[in-house]
Amino acid sequence: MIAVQTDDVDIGDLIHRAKQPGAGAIVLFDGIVRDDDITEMELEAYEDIAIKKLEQIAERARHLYHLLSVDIIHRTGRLKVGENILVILVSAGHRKGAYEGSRYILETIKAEVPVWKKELRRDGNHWVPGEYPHNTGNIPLNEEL
Amino acid sequence: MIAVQTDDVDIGDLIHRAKQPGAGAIVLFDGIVRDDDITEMELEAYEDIAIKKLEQIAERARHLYHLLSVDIIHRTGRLKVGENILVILVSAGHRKGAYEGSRYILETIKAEVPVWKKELRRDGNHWVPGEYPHNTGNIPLNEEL
Amino acid sequence: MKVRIRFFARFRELLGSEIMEEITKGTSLAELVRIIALRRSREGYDALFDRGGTFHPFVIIMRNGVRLSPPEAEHVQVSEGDDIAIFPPVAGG
Amino acid sequence: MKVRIRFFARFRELLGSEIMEEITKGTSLAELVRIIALRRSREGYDALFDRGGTFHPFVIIMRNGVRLSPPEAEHVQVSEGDDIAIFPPVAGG
Repeated sequence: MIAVQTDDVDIGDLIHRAKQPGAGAIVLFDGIVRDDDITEMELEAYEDIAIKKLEQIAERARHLYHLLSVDIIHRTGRLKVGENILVILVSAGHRKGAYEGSRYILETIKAEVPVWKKELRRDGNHWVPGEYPHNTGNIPLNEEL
Repeated sequence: MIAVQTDDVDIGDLIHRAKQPGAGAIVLFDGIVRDDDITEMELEAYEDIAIKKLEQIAERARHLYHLLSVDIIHRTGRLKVGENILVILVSAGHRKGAYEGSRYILETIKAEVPVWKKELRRDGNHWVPGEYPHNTGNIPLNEEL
Repeated sequence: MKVRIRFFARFRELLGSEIMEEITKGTSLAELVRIIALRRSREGYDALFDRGGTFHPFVIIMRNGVRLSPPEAEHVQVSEGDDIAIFPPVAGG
Repeated sequence: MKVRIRFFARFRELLGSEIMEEITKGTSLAELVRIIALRRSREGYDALFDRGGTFHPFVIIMRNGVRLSPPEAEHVQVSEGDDIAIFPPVAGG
């Protein structure tokens, strides 16, 4: 399952479905809204491109790390402290591929997927700056998604 | 929660409880019984030492990777294909500590915690050899646990 | 000739989310964005362009799902039905 | 003098899981395990010791929760109430 959505996701169900033949290791990354003096977080996506990018990243990770399954759910809209922002679930035969594949997916999402976060604070709102500021987005030039 | 037990564990509940103040990243590792031509897996532990070791590893990881919470559940007894063997759940402020802390815990468990696995196959049973054969267990010499 | 321009995040707040624009043939992508930005908000214009009127290097420009560099945006002419997106560095995850 | 010896995994299958043993003072840990292993199963003895009668280097020996090396096990004398555990390389996770 690859999705950009406002709804939350049932992680238990994702884990259940990731237990497929050959799987020995499952790694879940769950990025949640941290209570950095914020009241809420607002997430915005360039949805069509974000989904294409996530699908591309999942496919690349599957191939590079021999993953058996990849689920990526990126949420948008208003989220409260503790809510899931990004859920990445991978399964693999062995732990090495599962950990490395999961981390690869997360870092690539942070660099390449058009999503933005705004922190809503008591003292005003604030767009979170990208971690890859100049090489922005790392969306390759002139590449059809 | 640190445990060596025959019962399964509710991962959804662990995730829910790991969402504590300061947490921005949760990483779950779930090691499951892989269908390598086996019918079942039988796990055995030197329980008192295994629990002390898990507690020691959790404490070390918490300190080294600034983890906010650590849960480790290692199962024993007979497990079917797809069942959870080892569940490691960590939360941290940021993704780096969460991933690295999780991996550290897993590798240290594999090297230091007295647990053994026997594969039950149609063509006979087979003890899984340790991955750290000579430096066995890496349980330090002359160290009180 | 009709094209669609979308802005995201901070740029959306300054310039609006989606604009359908009627333009004359031969207009470059950068020129089109300059025209729209100037018309809508000085602050929005400054968020996208430097004093010389060229895109800040961190601005991401896409046309029909393909990313273009700021210099390319100066040369590329927009075509009927083009879908243009302009956004700041991504910060998801 | 009473001590408890526990074997795990493959060693348990060959030698039994838990043995309470009455021994004379001054017996070394290695000697105690040799006596028990020889009495119980030749295959079990060979799993723990080489032809010269010394522990295989991969055998893990613990006394009261403290790990001892095979040479240390030759010198350490067991004491009343000692809890000894002998096991192969760990393979959990």
